[in-house]
Amino acid sequence: MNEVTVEAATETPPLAIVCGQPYQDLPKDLYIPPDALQVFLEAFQGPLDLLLYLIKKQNLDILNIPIAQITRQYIAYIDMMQGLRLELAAEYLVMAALLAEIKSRMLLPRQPEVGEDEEDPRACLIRRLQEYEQMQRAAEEIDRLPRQERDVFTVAADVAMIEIEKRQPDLHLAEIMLAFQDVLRRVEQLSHHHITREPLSVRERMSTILETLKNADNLVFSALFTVSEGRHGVVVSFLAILELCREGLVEIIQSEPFAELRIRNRTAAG
Amino acid sequence: METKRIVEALLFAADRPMTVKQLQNVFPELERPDSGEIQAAIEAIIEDYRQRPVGLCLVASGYRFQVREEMAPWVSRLFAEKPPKYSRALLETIAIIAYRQPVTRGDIEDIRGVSVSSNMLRTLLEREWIKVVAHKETPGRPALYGTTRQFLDYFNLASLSELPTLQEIQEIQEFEPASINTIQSDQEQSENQAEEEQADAPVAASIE
Amino acid sequence: METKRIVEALLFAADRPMTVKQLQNVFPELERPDSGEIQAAIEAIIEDYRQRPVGLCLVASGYRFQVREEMAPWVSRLFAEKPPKYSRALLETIAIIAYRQPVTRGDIEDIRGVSVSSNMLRTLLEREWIKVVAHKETPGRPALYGTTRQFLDYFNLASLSELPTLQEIQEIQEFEPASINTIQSDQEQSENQAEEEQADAPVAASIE
Repeated sequence: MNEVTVEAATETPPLAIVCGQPYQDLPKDLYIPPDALQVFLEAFQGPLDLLLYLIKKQNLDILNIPIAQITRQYIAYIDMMQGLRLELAAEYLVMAALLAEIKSRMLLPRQPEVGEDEEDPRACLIRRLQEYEQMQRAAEEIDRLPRQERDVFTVAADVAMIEIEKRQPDLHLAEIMLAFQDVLRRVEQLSHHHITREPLSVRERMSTILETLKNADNLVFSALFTVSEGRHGVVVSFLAILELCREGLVEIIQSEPFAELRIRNRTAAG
Repeated sequence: METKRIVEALLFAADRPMTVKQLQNVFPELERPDSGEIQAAIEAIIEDYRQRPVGLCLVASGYRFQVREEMAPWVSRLFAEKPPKYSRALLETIAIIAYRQPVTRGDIEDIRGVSVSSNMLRTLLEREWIKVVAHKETPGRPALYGTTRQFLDYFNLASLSELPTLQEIQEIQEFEPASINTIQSDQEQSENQAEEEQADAPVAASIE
Repeated sequence: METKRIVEALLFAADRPMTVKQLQNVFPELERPDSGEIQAAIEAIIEDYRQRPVGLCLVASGYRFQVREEMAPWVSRLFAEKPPKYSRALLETIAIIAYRQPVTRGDIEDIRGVSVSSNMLRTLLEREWIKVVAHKETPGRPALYGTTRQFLDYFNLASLSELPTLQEIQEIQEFEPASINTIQSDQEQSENQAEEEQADAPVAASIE
């Protein structure tokens, strides 16, 4: 949701040291809040955004943008962004190219016959800037509107005393499966998630074991196996315990050599 | 006076019955009214609502506003309508819990790639299809969710192992494109429902 | 009189906003009050609660009882979970959809200048703040998004017209042909500033 902040947070944990280079004094004009690059990046979510910031910083009249100056600063920022390996950098480059184009067109003498109906490229850029600024303001206003969960709380009177059968939505198993299939397909597209194909019964057993442990501080290893389930059941339980152990949810303890193994809920252990 | 207004707002907004003590604890320590003051506020509120179709009642775990019993026939009619449909997001969430349990909300979010609303989990907990099986020993001690007996019963399964395996799901995907159409038509159906709702819109407009 | 009592009970019992029409439909056909009668009952209830810390309000999908805004600080103390904060990216996206609807993802990207992640649109779709209203008849048939009544409900609005008014866009003056000179002098100016900027440059470099 918040691409920029997340990126920044993972890429540059400490503010004072960047790529091994510690530096204390933030340039006065670069950003105001002392508390981070993230904030700074927040303010630079998009190239137009960045441009606006620059315009404001230099107290520039939006209707008279000195393109050359901005382009130069802009490129400095792009370099920095690339240094941080932000995916955004690519977007910024497009904007820099646009600026450069506008600049070059402004430097060329105007051809009188085209000049009439061709729009001034600065006018076009300015319109986009204004439009975006308008939407940024609107976003701030929306953020200030009273909203549910923060300022507006709905009210309800209880109806539990009244006998009502509240009808619940019907669901077919196939719908769940198809939903899961969609998830799998998406995950595959993203590819960096791994859904391992484990036998289901192991995961089910994991839940069962956790629940059993909820009611006891620890349990003897053998208590988690049911002989009547046969070899298959034992294997499933064993795999479930190993998996729980691997995920750090339970621990296997042995008080002394050859003593019987006990399983303890990591939760209970605190 | 102000205490009474606050207590009234709290009792209406709380999603559970509140004891005098719990009501007290909502106030910051320095301005906390004593239990007598809260009790007096409660009595006054009970009195205020005596003639109304809702009222403040004392139940085992505290005070709560309730619709009066004589309104039961009307309230039942309200809930008798067609149940809403579950969203795609909710289906995916229950699927992930079923196949990947025990999972935390964070795990589900990782797999789905979007945040999971608390409402969705609440809906599933209320339906008793999922339950908290334990808490994970990581910062914040997030709840680990698993499916319930009721979930299996609803789908007529003896155990989770009767759920189709991931392999089988993949195969459906490959060999039965028809089943995907089914879902799509479902989706269209819900879009149609959305349109029906649209039909109500002018009514809402005429309310203004 | 009885109509008013029933309407009040229904509004308190319902877990969603109710329109006049929906309230009417709860009554059996033969004793169904007309919309005027329901509307009158609603007005009377609004009046009855005027002095209370909860009140009946109109939002996009109907009427609902809610806690008065000035009581919000107290009520929020009831809930352990902090209210969600929304990222700037998400707020800007929803603002663009709200004010410019129907818009395609491309339209949003044009205004914001950066690509809009699919996750963000999914999040908004799942929250039911936006929906696909149609598809644009251009190559690829991109989805056109619009806001929903749930979006308005969440922000306590009865209709889109209640959204804050947009700040006016300044008229763009025609650029004089002389502007080429301005640009050139800009360049000189920037040449001079280049030295000042040099001072900044190492900072940007050291960030790398």
